[in-house]
Amino acid sequence: MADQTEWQDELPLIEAETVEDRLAAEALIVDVDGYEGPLDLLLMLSRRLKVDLRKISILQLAEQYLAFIAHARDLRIELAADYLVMAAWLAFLKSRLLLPPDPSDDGPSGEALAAQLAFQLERLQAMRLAAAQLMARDQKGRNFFARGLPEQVTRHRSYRYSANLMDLMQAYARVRTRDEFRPYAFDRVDVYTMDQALERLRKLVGPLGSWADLEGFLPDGWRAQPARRRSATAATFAAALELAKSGAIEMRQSEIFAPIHIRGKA
Amino acid sequence: MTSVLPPDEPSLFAAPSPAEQERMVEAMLFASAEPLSLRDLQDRLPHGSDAAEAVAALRRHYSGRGVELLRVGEAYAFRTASDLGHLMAREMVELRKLSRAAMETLAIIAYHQPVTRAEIEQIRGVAVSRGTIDQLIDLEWIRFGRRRMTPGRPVTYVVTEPFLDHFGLESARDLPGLKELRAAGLLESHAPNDDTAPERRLSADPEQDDLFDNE
Amino acid sequence: MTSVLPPDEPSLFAAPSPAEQERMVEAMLFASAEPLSLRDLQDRLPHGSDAAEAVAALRRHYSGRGVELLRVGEAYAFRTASDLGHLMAREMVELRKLSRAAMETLAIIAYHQPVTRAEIEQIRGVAVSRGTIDQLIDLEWIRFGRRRMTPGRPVTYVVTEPFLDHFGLESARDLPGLKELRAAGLLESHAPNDDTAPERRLSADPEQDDLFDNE
Repeated sequence: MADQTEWQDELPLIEAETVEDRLAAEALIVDVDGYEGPLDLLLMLSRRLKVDLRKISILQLAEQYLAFIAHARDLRIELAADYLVMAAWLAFLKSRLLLPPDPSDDGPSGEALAAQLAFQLERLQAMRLAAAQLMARDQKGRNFFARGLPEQVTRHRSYRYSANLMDLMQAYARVRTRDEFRPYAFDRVDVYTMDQALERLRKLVGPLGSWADLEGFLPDGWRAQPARRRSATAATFAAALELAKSGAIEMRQSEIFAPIHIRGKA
Repeated sequence: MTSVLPPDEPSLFAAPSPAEQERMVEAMLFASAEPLSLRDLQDRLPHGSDAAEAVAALRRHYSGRGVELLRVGEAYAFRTASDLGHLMAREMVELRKLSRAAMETLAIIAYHQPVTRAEIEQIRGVAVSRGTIDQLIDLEWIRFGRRRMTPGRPVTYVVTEPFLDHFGLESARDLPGLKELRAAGLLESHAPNDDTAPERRLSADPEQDDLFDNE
Repeated sequence: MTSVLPPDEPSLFAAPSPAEQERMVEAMLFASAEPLSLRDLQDRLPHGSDAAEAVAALRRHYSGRGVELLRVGEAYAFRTASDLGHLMAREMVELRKLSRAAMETLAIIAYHQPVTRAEIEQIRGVAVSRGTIDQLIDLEWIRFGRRRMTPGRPVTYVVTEPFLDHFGLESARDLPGLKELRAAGLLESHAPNDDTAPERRLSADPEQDDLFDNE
């Protein structure tokens, strides 16, 4: 009971008598938004207890917090969820602290939880103090100054370009082949097609009458190299057969492996 | 890919005299508004010079003068003596006023570094707004440290050389009250002798456990 | 704010000691973004001080050091000692890759010189920016050749001696033609007909066709 009156004394505004006091009380309570969360509020409340944070009664603090929250709700002030979570947790902590420990419960003791909360408050307090000390230090641009007229270190930056001949040639090749681009196809370099041979033979055979060696009809540039020669020979032979079939030419061969002769039919 | 050719081609000649090296370091530090590291200095000194020795001599020479040679992390910078600040009213810059949240966040990072955002929130008891961290990064007072080797690999924050420079600190070890806070166990995550503590430190990563070990 | 009170703090009665005045002037000149006149200094010094005397003492103190107190018109400023100016310059050589546009433009000039900008654009199929040409001129890899004797008398570009040096060529004629490039596997695709002249000159002006004859 003594405790009760004591903490109510700590919050005299809640017990306000006059209208002005009442308004002031509401102003304070409404200022719950001014606190940076429940821990901040708890720290403020703990300061009102005017005791060393290390010796603080968490039970007493929990009661203050709960009273604060209850009062805020009476005034129908919207409280953020975390304030209510803290209230619920503190109510739980309070019951742990008040009831004898349950030997079957292996969770942390109420004392340990209270100690951790006290530690958190003390740590937050310490960080606030540290922030204040930091800001109270001499600061550059306020208490001490850097050279106002720094001399620029001139950087003579020379670029060496790493282009080499290969880059140059590749660039050129890229430019020159840009419009030659086509989808990939198997390139048959040394192949003389039957269509090519047909076209050539038609032109060359014509209406002339004398027999001529088929080899003589191989195109220029397709005689020397064996692969090319093979392809051109096969194509020209096939073309000759085709022309013979259509009756445009005649063909003859004296014996196996002997040269093949053709002549145009009139 | 940048190769810095020292202005004085490293020569076969002897290094300049200590007095001459001191002059050179003095010129370089005086010319720069930013702290220069020993390495920066060494790179620009003639071959065979000893930047550290020149700096030490210079610090002695300037001690007690209107301009002093301060150590800032691994670097050095000339700064006006702080007792003369009142004469520099014209040079004063408007310091951006930090919100309480930003000040506390900065202090928590400085004293607990490397520290994750979750740890900052745990200490402050409220969420850290994006803007707060952004503002401190923007001021170049904090930067990202190594990722914590815990699930999610959260990023950590550490303070920077410009932070040390701004607050006239030689290193993060010189933060006011650091020793006392540590002795009181207030840089830990749990109360001393607390049986609820699964681990003693905020950090679950033993490599990162040491304060201020990175840079 | 730490206020280290020097033994002789300016009081209402006495001016600071000469040494203290020197410190003050030293700090002010150091921090100021512009040279300060004696008058500026005098205005900012405590009552009863003598700026001229402090400046004179300071100039003596800095004489022969890495930084000197120079008189600039009617004002004073710290400057790097003139013999140490070389420390304020850093030679950096940075290796860079030429942009694709620049490389292609250069290649076209090398293969087709003398060539006009319009011709380069015709070959590349895209516009050639002024900057690309400027960069190549800047690198001294190309230069202006003779004007083409066609309407508008457009300038032509040719490659230079430094270009040949850099690419290790005796002359631009040594550049391999398309056929050779193809044979060397440098071309990604084959031309439909092998007979297109690789080194076909674009030049419409036979006089100018000769490489390197101009100048």
